[in-house]
Amino acid sequence: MVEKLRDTPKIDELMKGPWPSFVKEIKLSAKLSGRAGERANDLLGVLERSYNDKIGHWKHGGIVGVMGYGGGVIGRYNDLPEEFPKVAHFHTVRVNQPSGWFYKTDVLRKICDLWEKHGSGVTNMHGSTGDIILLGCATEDLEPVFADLTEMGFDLGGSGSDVRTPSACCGMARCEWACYDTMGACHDITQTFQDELHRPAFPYKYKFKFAGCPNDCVASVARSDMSIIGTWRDDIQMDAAAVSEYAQSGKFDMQADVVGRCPTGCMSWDGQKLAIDNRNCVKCMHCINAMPKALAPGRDRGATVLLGSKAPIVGGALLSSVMVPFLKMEPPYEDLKELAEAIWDLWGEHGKNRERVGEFIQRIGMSNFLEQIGLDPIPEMVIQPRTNPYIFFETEEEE
Amino acid sequence: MVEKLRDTPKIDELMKGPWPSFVKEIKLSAKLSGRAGERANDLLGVLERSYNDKIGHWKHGGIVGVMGYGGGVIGRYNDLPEEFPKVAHFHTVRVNQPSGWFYKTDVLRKICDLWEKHGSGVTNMHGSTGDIILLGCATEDLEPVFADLTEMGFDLGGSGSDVRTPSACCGMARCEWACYDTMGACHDITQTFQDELHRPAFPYKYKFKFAGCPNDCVASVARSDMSIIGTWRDDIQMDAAAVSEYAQSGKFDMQADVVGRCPTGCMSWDGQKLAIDNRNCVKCMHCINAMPKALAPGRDRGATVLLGSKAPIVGGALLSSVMVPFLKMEPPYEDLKELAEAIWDLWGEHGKNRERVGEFIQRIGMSNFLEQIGLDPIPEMVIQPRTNPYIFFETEEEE
Amino acid sequence: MAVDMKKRVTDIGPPHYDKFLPPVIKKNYGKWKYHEIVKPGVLMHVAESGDKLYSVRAATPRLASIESIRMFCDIADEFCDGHLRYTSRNNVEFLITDESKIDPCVARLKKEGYPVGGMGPSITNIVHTQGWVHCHSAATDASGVVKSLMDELFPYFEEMNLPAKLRIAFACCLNMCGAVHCSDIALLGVHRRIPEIQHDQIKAQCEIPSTVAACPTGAIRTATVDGKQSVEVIEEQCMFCANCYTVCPAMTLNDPEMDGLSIWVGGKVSNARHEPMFSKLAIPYIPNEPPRWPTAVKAVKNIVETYAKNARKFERVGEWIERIGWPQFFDLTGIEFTKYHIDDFTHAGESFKRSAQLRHK
Amino acid sequence: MAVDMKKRVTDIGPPHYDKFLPPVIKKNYGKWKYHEIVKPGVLMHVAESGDKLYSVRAATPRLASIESIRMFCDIADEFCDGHLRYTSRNNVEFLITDESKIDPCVARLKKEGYPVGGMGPSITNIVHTQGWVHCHSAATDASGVVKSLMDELFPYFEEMNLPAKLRIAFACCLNMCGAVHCSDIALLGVHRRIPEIQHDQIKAQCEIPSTVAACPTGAIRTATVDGKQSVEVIEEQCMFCANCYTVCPAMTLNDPEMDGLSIWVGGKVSNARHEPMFSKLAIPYIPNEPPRWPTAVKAVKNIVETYAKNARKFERVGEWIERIGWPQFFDLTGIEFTKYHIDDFTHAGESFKRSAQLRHK
Ligand code: SRM
Ligand code: SRM
Ligand code: SRM
Ligand code: SRM
Ligand code: SF4
Ligand code: SF4
Ligand code: SF4
Ligand code: SF4
Ligand code: SF4
Ligand code: SF4
Ligand code: SF4
Ligand code: SF4
Repeated sequence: MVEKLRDTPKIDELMKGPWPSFVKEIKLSAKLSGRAGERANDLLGVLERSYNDKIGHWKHGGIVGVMGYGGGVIGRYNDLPEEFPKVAHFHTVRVNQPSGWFYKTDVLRKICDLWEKHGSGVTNMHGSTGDIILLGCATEDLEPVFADLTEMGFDLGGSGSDVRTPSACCGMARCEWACYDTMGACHDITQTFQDELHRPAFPYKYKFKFAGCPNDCVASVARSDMSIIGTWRDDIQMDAAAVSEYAQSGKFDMQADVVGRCPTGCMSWDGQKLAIDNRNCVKCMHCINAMPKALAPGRDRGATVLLGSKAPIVGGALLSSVMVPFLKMEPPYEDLKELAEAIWDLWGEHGKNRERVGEFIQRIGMSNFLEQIGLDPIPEMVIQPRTNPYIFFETEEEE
Repeated sequence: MVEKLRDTPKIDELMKGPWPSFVKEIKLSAKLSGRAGERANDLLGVLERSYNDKIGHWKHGGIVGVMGYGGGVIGRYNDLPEEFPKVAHFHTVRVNQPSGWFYKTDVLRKICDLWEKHGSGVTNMHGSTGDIILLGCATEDLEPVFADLTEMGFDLGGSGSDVRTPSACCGMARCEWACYDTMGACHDITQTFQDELHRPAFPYKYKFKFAGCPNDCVASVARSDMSIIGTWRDDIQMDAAAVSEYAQSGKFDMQADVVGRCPTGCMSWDGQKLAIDNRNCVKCMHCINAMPKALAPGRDRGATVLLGSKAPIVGGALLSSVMVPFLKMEPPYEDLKELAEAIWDLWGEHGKNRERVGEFIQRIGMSNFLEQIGLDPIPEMVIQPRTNPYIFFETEEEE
Repeated sequence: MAVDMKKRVTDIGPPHYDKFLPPVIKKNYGKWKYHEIVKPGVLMHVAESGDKLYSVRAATPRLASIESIRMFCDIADEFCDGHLRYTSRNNVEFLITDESKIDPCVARLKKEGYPVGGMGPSITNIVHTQGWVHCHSAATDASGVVKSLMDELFPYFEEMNLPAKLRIAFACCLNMCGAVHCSDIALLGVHRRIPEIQHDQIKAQCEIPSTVAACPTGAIRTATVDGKQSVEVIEEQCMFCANCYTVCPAMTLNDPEMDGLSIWVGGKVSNARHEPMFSKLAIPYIPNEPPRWPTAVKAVKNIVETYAKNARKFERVGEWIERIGWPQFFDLTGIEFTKYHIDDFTHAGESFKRSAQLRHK
Repeated sequence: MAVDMKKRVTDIGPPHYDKFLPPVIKKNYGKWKYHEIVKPGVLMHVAESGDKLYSVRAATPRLASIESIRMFCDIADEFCDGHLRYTSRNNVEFLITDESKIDPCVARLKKEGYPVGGMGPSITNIVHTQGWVHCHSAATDASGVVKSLMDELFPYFEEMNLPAKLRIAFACCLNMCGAVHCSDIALLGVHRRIPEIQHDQIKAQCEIPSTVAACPTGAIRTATVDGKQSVEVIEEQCMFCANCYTVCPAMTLNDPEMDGLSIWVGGKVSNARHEPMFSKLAIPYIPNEPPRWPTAVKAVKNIVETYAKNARKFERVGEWIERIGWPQFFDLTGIEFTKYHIDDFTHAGESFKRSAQLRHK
């Protein structure tokens, strides 16, 4: 146990207020005995220093990791190692979370013990991609961490130009709207692509996210190269009596707030009866969200597969775009896997270094991309057909 | 008078049917005496030939025109001059139409006489830009045509990299919705910029179109570099009794067809009374169009000035975008003229050859463009602020 | 013909419109109160003063013989005290103050073969271009296709039974002088083979650097052919825009078998309800079939009829399609969706469907 | 610590979630019927079987000591038979079947300092990133700004009185690990001076060609400095994205005075009502003001309050602004519109207002 916690008047300001404090968390860890406490204490020191200097004190990582893996560890060094020796190395370990982030306390406690033994006692529950983030250890700790992790049945997540740790909303485990088994699919895909996950061999990262319905509670359309979003093909299920109850509940104005907000105007309400023109329903979920007891997705369920979302680096941020409007999502998810593999083959060969698949499609052209991966062009893939007349006609066959 | 009209079985097919036939028109001219008839007859021949060959028989024009003018004439030569000698030269003369395309028969007859004397007897009433198009004469006819034209008070229109012939909807002459005097403004601008119109000195063409209200009956937003579209700032004028009449007329469903189609949803109808939240009205004209006897634009009228529309060559088609949300349009239109001149100065100096002003703005950046011409950036100029974080911060002053 | 250069005047501009306005307009200029379409092709404007002006609108083929213009003048003299105007879509309007002259005027126009209509929710005249009549660039004729089309769509001109106005435009090449980029339905001439280079003429007729620079896709590069300085076109990079041809006459794209037409839908210009929008590709290619272009005519008619049957009141073509979605548009019209429909130019990615909001049947 | 390499296993992947699910979930997996928010932070799911599951949601600062995780485990053991989960936004959820345990569980969590809420039309946890705690790229801290903000927005977490869900995200640099590009309100760390080049280290640490290629605007070119191979940055072409720094550690952008935050609004992810949208720039720059970032906090609070007051039911921030228009958004919030708000990157032109549909007061 460190004798005295670092003196940190600046960041102590962040101990105040009703919201739980990350400074308190670091201090809790700094009070741990052994290296964990020492590291957390130096982390406090670095942070205080940053708060005074208004600048971070971390340096590029370099390549560190465990044997045979190309990813899963983010190397990190401090630029003031003399002053903060215990965090001179301060690598993070990305641990692949169980699908849906469900835990039993026994396993969570084991992770805590592991990180007290080898690390800093500081974690992120969870990282933005979904991993359990074990925040800060030295290079020599990595193999031991890995050994203990695998022993308790865990493995590393992704980093670098590989498949990144897939994640899923809680789906069928706890949501009535799940149109397919998000956690099941996520786990299956994760297991199937262990090699692609651990050994970076792509032009850049490739993320999967599984959302059970168009509410997209894992932000898949914005944050994954392959977004699998549950949906249905048949009519919305309706319990007319329950609709009436909502209408009378005073919770909202049926006409203005539900019918009036349907994006296609395909609903109507005569004061008594709600009618839905299901042919024009775009499965946006709004009416169902508003009346969970009265409406539900149809019974013919599956998912829309979209491709290509990413943050702005380099060409600008993208949302994913429709590849397969409707896919029945049943184990062993062969269609999905074949699609992913076809994409990787093409992008793997022709993608530029650090070119995400969404940018790749834009560079080589969607039609070209589709032809190469063997999908037919369909109008569902576009907001609208082209507006410019610059068509690359292929006329050889005709001639 | 030609002895016998060319034999034209193919295009004679286009004499049939209820729609007026352009072939009939050419034949009417071919029956004229003198050169006009001969030329029109050879035009028939060329056209028949094209209908057989499935290809045009005209060649690039080269530079022809009248003395001291750089525009107004489109040179055109035939590629089968032996076969069709009378149209070996077949230049068109663009004559600047009077604003709003109003004529008295005396002046129209004079134009006809002129074109019988010097041309082919074939015209376009009117060209796509708005000019009277006198279709087809030889190089040596140009000065005489010009002399006769100016004598009857007409002048040439634009062509090449100059101000193109401005045009205007009929506006106040015959429309209750005109928010400014389109024909007056069009005439004034045309007169003021005679030099810019006749002597190409820009990187590319520059078109003005004047529409009296947001219905935009001259397609200014799509077809002019500078689009001046009438609008108003205060409340829509409403005659409640007349609204009721429309509601009862059975012509449309007030809720679904009028209120339900307002782009901002700023209208409401309780079965008796129509209410408009004018603060959120975007002056789209829809409700006014639907009920011309009951509603009218407000009284505080002027125009929105937009910039940059064009056809696809080279970078893709553009619609004009907002520069000045509201400009009082009163003679002598100084604000508008100064704005145009500021733009020409900048674009004239820095625009690339064949770069329309809309493309120029995109290349140099809107903010940069605004700064140079002395306009403040305002949110009305964009659909939405930027979504990418790639901001060219200027921080020199701060440092 | 000799011209007296001393008397020569320039830069006088067009005559002031004032000279041509009928008295009722001069009096009520800017003081109109409302209008009504009295019947197809006849518009009544009522002024605050109570004065009334009737406009009778007749179709023209735009390409006009001076003989028919003279005939219009006769009509205007007879019914309108010599006052007439043309519209922004090449119709002619007879400006009448005496109500009793409307019907005789209409009758006379029809008798001469110039139909009356094109107002309200109808199909008015087609804005079009030069085609084989005058332009060197044309990938198809203009007037001939328009005539063939309007013969078939004629009832829609004379009646007012569409959901909304339907504007058709025509341009014979990608320069789009017909401004087809914002029309409910547009026909656009297209080339489909790369420029044929006249290597022996190119040096004389063209500036090579500006020719190379003219290509939006960078498909043109300098080359030496038979020892002469010339250019070559990289086939895969050419999308047949003909911009090189505009700059350099020695690079021609016209081709009897490869040229033809494309069809576009869903554009508009007005701000009414929906903001202005571009036309979108419906049919990438239809061959040139002079003299009556049956395939193109049938295709347009099919779109018009499908629209007429399915759209709601006040809905322009583009608004209708936006409501029902593009998949349904292709379904209802039976038009095939192809790889050419998916944009692959500069802003292509902006047209990809980036949401799960989809119809599924 | 020695590791026995013979026993070493790899590629086992994560444990199967099945092991961690409470019995009520196993039994009713895929057979839930509906849900209800019983009170702030307490969600009830009812299965077709009639079984009920209560989820109590508590905030965490995401950065968690193992000591507090152990404490959560104690709570889960006491009230949930050892079952808990985390959410996609770093809240923790306690999974209760015995209704009588809800209130004690909530009370206990609050006592420990972990507020309960974040459900329904509220502000839930802020998705955020590493900041000065761990990342070399950070233009600002992450956890500190988030803490300062949530202290102030706290009532919105505990109550459900907003028009709709309001999602806030935070990223400390343009890499946007916090995926701020689609959030109702987003805070984004920004650099504002060009990379400082360590000319003596660049050769050793970086591949010069890939460094040059990394720049999206082509601002980097090779240069010889003091006889050594290096690069230079053309100042006017740099927009401070730091992509060069990611590729080459010898080009640093961090700067105590020039770094800071920008604020973005109106993005969303769900397909509910409106399709997903990007966040749009609201405030280009706010300086770093540790430890409590008062200016940034005030700015966000102002936006939240303006939204809360003006939006209609179910309207997310972006939907609200789309209805009232951006000029009114700037008006109501008092935020200044500057030249930085107008896009000037690749698709800039697509964001220009290309219609006359405008509000005029
Ligand atoms: C740890 C984490 C942030 C966090 O605090 O949660 C993170 C941290 C880093 N990200 Fe990230 N990213 C993390 C989720 C994301 C996400 C969100 C997501 O996955 O949903 C994104 C946006 C979505 C996307 O993939 O585009 C994201 C977009 C980036 C980018 C930009 C990629 C792009 O194509 O635009 C970079 C830059 C790079 O790849 O070179 C990046 C790079 C980095 C690096 C490796 C910095 C670098 O340049 O080398 C950061 C290491 C920080 C550190 O010291 O630990 N990180 N990164 C997240 C991973 C935790 C986990 O495994 O669960
Ligand atoms: C005559 C006319 C078509 C017609 O039948 O009505 C016409 C005819 C020509 N246009 Fe046009 N344009 C005509 C209105 C237009 C319009 C419509 C408008 O003004 O409202 C446009 C689209 C709007 C715009 O300006 O972008 C138009 C866009 C073009 C373009 C493409 C410009 C661009 O920036 O994309 C070219 C190509 C060029 O400029 O090199 C072009 C070029 C041409 C040339 C000069 C061909 C050439 O490459 O040299 C054509 C001469 C044909 C001939 O032999 O007579 N013409 N041109 C129209 C002018 C008549 C008049 O003065 O009233
Ligand atoms: C005469 C003319 C102006 C001129 O100076 O020449 C004109 C005249 C009138 N227009 Fe127009 N428009 C004329 C071209 C246009 C154009 C331009 C074009 O088509 O190239 C447009 C934009 C079309 C577009 O959006 O693509 C146009 C969009 C409108 C609209 C909006 C329709 C809509 O719902 O989108 C109205 C309002 C209405 O009809 O309810 C309108 C209404 C009118 C009114 C009722 C205005 C009035 O009070 O006098 C006039 C009679 C309408 C009619 O024909 O049904 N006018 N009008 C043009 C007649 C063209 C023709 O011969 O057919
Ligand atoms: C637990 C969680 C999924 C998980 O596997 O972890 C979840 C759970 C639920 N979401 Fe969600 N959502 C969760 C993240 C999200 C996200 C992702 C995000 O914010 O990054 C989104 C997309 C947000 C966006 O659009 O930017 C999201 C958009 C929705 C929506 C659509 C809201 C809208 O109107 O746009 C609903 C429907 C509703 O609330 O009416 C919804 C509804 C629900 C329901 C009611 C579903 C159900 O029947 O169980 C759950 C409780 C809602 C609540 O908290 O009010 N959930 N939900 C996530 C909780 C995060 C948190 O701790 O606060
Ligand atoms: S995405 Fe849909 S299925 Fe998944 S948790 Fe959210 S609401 Fe439920
Ligand atoms: S799910 Fe959305 S699109 Fe479908 S009916 Fe409900 S509100 Fe309308
Ligand atoms: S643009 Fe407006 S003012 Fe001009 S004619 Fe059309 S409706 Fe009338
Ligand atoms: S003019 Fe348009 S926006 Fe204004 S109230 Fe009428 S329909 Fe609505
Ligand atoms: S569209 Fe093309 S072919 Fe037709 S007139 Fe214009 S430039 Fe000539
Ligand atoms: S036709 Fe267009 S794309 Fe083809 S070479 Fe010429 S300029 Fe380039
Ligand atoms: S957003 Fe930037 S600074 Fe923050 S964790 Fe990600 S890479 Fe690091
Ligand atoms: S910060 Fe970005 S724009 Fe500036 S030099 Fe580096 S890569 Fe280029």
